[in-house]
Amino acid sequence: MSVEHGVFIVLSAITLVGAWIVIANRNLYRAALGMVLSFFGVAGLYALLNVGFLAVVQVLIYVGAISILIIFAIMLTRQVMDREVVQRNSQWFISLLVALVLFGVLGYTLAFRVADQWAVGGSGLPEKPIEALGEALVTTYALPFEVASVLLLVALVGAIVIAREK
Amino acid sequence: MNILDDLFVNIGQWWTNLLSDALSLPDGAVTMINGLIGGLILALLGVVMVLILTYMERKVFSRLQDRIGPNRWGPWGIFQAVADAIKMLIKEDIVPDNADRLLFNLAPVLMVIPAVLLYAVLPFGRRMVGSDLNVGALYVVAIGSLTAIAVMTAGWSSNNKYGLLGAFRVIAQLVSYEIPMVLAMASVVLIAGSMSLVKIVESQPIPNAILMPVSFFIYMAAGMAELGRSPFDLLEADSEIVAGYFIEYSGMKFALFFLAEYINMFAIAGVATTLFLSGWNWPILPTWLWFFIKTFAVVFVFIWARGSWPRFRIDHMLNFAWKFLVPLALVNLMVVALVDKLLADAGMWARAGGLLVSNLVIIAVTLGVVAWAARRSRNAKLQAIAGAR
Amino acid sequence: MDVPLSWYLLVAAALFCMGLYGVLSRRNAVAILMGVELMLNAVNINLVTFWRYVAPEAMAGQVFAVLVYTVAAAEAAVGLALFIAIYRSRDTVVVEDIDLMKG
Amino acid sequence: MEIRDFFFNLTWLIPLFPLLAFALIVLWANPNRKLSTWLAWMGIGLSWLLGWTIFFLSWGDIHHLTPPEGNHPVPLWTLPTGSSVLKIGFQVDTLTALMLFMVPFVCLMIFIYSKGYMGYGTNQVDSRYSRFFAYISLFACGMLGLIVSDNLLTLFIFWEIMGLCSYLLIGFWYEKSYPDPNRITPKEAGLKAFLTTRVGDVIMLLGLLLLYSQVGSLSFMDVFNHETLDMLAHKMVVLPVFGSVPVATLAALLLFGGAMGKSAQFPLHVWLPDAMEGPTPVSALIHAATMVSAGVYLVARSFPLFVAVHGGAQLAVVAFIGAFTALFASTIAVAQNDIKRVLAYSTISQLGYMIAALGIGAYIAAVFHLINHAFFKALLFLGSGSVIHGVEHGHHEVAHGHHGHEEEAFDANDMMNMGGLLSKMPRTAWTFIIGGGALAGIVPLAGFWSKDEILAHAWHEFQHGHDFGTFWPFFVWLLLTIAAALTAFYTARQICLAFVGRPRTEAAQHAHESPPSMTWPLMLLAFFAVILGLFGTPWANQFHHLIGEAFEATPFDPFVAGLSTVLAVGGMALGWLVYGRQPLAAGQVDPLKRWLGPVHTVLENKYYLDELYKTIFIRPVIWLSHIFSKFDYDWVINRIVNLAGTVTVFVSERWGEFDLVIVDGLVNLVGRSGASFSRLSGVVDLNIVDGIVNRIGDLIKAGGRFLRPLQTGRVQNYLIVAATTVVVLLGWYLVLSVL
Repeated sequence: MSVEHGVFIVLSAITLVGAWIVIANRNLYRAALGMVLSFFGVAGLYALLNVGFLAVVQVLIYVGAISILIIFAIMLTRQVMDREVVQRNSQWFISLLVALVLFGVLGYTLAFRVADQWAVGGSGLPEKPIEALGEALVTTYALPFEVASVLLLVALVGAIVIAREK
Repeated sequence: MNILDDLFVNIGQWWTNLLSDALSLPDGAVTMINGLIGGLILALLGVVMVLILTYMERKVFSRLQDRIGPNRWGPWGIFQAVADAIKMLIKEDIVPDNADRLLFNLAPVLMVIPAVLLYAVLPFGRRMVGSDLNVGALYVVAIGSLTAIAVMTAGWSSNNKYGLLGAFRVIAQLVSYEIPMVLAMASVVLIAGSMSLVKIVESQPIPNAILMPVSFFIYMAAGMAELGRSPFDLLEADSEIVAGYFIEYSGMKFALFFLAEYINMFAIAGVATTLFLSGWNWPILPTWLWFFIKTFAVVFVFIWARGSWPRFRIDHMLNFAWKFLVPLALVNLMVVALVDKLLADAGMWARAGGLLVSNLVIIAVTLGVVAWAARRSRNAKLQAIAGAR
Repeated sequence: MDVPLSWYLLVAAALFCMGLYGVLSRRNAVAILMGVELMLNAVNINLVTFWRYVAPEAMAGQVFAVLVYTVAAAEAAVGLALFIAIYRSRDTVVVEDIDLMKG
Repeated sequence: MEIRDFFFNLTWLIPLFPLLAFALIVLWANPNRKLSTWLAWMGIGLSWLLGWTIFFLSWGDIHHLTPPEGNHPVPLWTLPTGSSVLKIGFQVDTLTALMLFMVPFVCLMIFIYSKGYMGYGTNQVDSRYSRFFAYISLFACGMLGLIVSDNLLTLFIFWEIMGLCSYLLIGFWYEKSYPDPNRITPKEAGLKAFLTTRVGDVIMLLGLLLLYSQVGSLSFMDVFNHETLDMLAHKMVVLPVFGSVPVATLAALLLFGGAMGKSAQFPLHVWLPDAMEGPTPVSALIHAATMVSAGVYLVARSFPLFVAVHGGAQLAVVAFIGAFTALFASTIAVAQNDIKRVLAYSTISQLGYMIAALGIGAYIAAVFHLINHAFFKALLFLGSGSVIHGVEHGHHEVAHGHHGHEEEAFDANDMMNMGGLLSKMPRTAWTFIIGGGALAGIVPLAGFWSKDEILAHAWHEFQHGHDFGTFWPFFVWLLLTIAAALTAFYTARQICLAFVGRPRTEAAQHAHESPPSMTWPLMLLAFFAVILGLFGTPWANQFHHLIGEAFEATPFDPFVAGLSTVLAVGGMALGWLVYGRQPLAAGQVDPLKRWLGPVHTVLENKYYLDELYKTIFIRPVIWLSHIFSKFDYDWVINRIVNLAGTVTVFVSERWGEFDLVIVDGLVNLVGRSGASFSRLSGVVDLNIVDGIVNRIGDLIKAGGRFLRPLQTGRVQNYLIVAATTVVVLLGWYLVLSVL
């Protein structure tokens, strides 16, 4: 039980509590803030895995951009966020069952069967992680990279077209 | 000089030795204690800076407006800030009806946190940095973007029309100006070949502001906007949306917003110093002294701008971001990348010259385009008037 | 590295299931979008963790995490646009009320 | 050799130019007609220059491209797909080079032609002029990409691009509709073409999947080399009905399915004639010269796969389908009046020639015919387009002359509305006649040499056939020879109907020669239609030299050549005798109708295949009920009643008044019995036949009502079903399997 264990537990607790707020809170704005919290937890997990770059990018993109967008959406569609409104639909109980069973299956498999046998690669990190990532993005994964950029462009144009006042 | 230069470093070293040798604590504990103390110091530094900056702002501002400014409390009124603080503290703390209490109380704190977090990566001097992240520049941007959420929360939770309007303006402004800011920083990162602020500082004996005035200008403009200070103070435009998102706040919570603004101001100025004014990396004086001198110079420019410019109209603000700064920043980034590649192995001075020349060209072209556009719109207006006649 | 791999995977699985529950059980489209984001985060945790524990020298994990970021960003943008458009036309974003396809 | 490699490495640019033109026109230039035209021309023109450069370079020293060096690969990038890696790239080999000689040039000609045809600069310019050029540019990109791609995957992708363009262009005038409901509108025609070819494409995709699963790669170099082919030939797969067949056979047949769809072979040919609803340049570009030959190209490209298994079923199937299609289509073409439909059917039949030739291993002859046919068929189509254009303009003039004539339905495609155009539009007429001669196989025009080479090869194989048996070659030879005679006949018929004699309508009377932008391509194509054959004469066979030293050349066979010449000339002479000697007057019926009688009707209705498909696939129930009602009313009841009536009349005439009683009694009896009988059968019809039909309908309705609640229209309900399924499967796979 080292410091790392403690840190991990704290971070994952933050993540899951945030997620819980997202799915359980009636007040959508609070749900969004819970999502931000959860994103921070995930960023912390990345940092713990010494992927500092991804941690920062996580904060930048998810907290800085996506959460803002979602909060914007909440604001612009206000009337559904009065506090009395029931936020659960009729099938919430089945959904709960499904989610729990899924977690049961995954948890069983991961905890008791295969997971730790997979950890074969040593801890040989590349000495220049960001450079390595950049290299990979423009050499081996050039095609997916380009496709992603095109996807972003298309999403941009599409969003503008959809949201524009007719 | 070296003594002075390494003053704080040596103190820190002595302290660490004290902990580990004299008290013989385990390393983990030492790092933890040092981290806590460092954080504390940085936070306190922020607060102290606020005191200094408020005083400085009042003074400079009044000078710009041909007044004397604070002069009652203490010699040259230097305790004015303390007086302000006390006034804030003893004010009544109001929470409006059916406001979202939790978030209403949370918002000011959320506001301060990112501001203080920025100090963690600022290199105050040689070997004087909270933590030298290898993604420092990105970290600055990421943390900077957190402010938006805090502001949104404040505006929303106080359940006030003006509050919400202010929040919307904040989002629009911050999100819009983040982009040119990042692009300007990107050009610096490109030149330095690293995102670590320390490496960036070490890599610029010549300040980038001289090599890349365009980037510097863009960064300063975007920085002012991010700070939400005039001329970009539409967020709290008293005359339009009475104080915007913190309209309902009073007392200590208001003080926190106040605090956050000035901490941010110093942090942004510090980043500007680090990225464009070659940070502490100048000879003779102690490095940390250089840092503070330059930073205060930048702060002075901020105050100066506030004192001299009227507020933008919101559509002008957005157009300025999207139709002027973003394209300019993009062009600038491309040109810088191109020059950097072309003159990669042509020696430092050649690169510097190439960058400078290319930037000047950019400036010239930009001015030409702007002038042309202005003339066109003016002619259009005139013709419209003539048609109306 | 002395936290076992399975812990991360368990956290990711929990996050994923919570997101799934959110997607399935929330009435508001925005909340559903939030659930989707949670699921994407869970996936990312898996990618990065496997990268770290199984193949640290191959960059695949990080690369695909980055790609997931782009997808998430695009999704959020388009989602926002859709919500605004729907809200403009139907004055609600409660998915139960948006059932034009009802047979 | 650097210069050659330099150009060869630029191959990937060839499809790129038209694609750029497409993008620019669609995104930017479409408001400006002139600019769009020039963009499209520049795109295809650059491709043409590069294509011909490559062609002549590779002709220059062929040995660079012939084995062992093989083709000249131009790899672009590799796509990591799971465990295997997909290599995407282009290549130049002899076949590609040859296609590069044909495709870009024909495309260029047609692009130039289109300017005039779409009425540029006139008052009747098409409202979607720029879009048209964008579409054909995209199409050119598809075709060029298809012929330069070095693997079946990109080939398939470009193949589908062409399918899309075909759909878009057939339905280009989607708003058009005709007075009589039976005639197919462009919109329907486009859909029909798309869906019909889709059938073939799915089969082809199956073939690709099979190959990929067996070989793990789709690039030609990996699939079509000897050891892979041996492996495929000896590996067996077990099919439900046919038992175990070699993978090679199965894959070849599946690929051939795609080819059948694309180049309109017998069961899937129905879309091509209706595709003539599109603008004529499209018909020339897509449905005559290039796209339809893609199927043949595919078979030729994967020919090693077809011959991998000796005496396998695949070649027999190919040969049969091809030969049958050739004969079948040429018979239909005899009885068509729409000038473009005649050409459409002749296209089908010529494609049948090529397929059949491949089916008996006449590789060189097939490719040779492919090239020749592309040229003279494009020529013919453009000529017909020019004719239609002229006649339409004539019609417009007439309509303008005395008003109120616009609303009368006038079909500018109908050859019965033409005649005597030889004097009106001489350039078009003469080039058309040249093209017709080439099609009919008149010495020494292009068509003769290639067709004769196919026939000669078939005959050769028949006499001492080693690896293709003797039956199929003879079969092919017989059918193709008959088809050749028919071809000559209907070509002559067409020429005579269109150009000879006196104009049969005022429109034809007022027809004018088309603008030079339309006639120049005609002349250029005519030039090639004349000389191209001389490169493939049995004595100095440049094509053989170019395509494959691997295949042995076909020896010249005087018997076959003589026979086919005689048939060609004879056919044309017959056509001249029927239609040319005394030309048809206005409103006079086609003499063939008189002689062939019902056969002609059958031919005219294309063996009722469309109707057959419609009835089989679309509305069998209605068909059945029709049959029932016919049975009830026309065949039995009315017959009886009429019989009774006649008998009655006869009897009553015979006998005088004085035994009216009996007669009346008889009459009434018979009448009543007939009436009651019919009433009875009416009841039967109402309750049983209609009953069945209605029950079926009710059943379907009830099923719909039963299933309807499932469609709540709420996303989350669907989603939860999906999630539950996934969870169950996961649980099964992860937990139960190991418990």
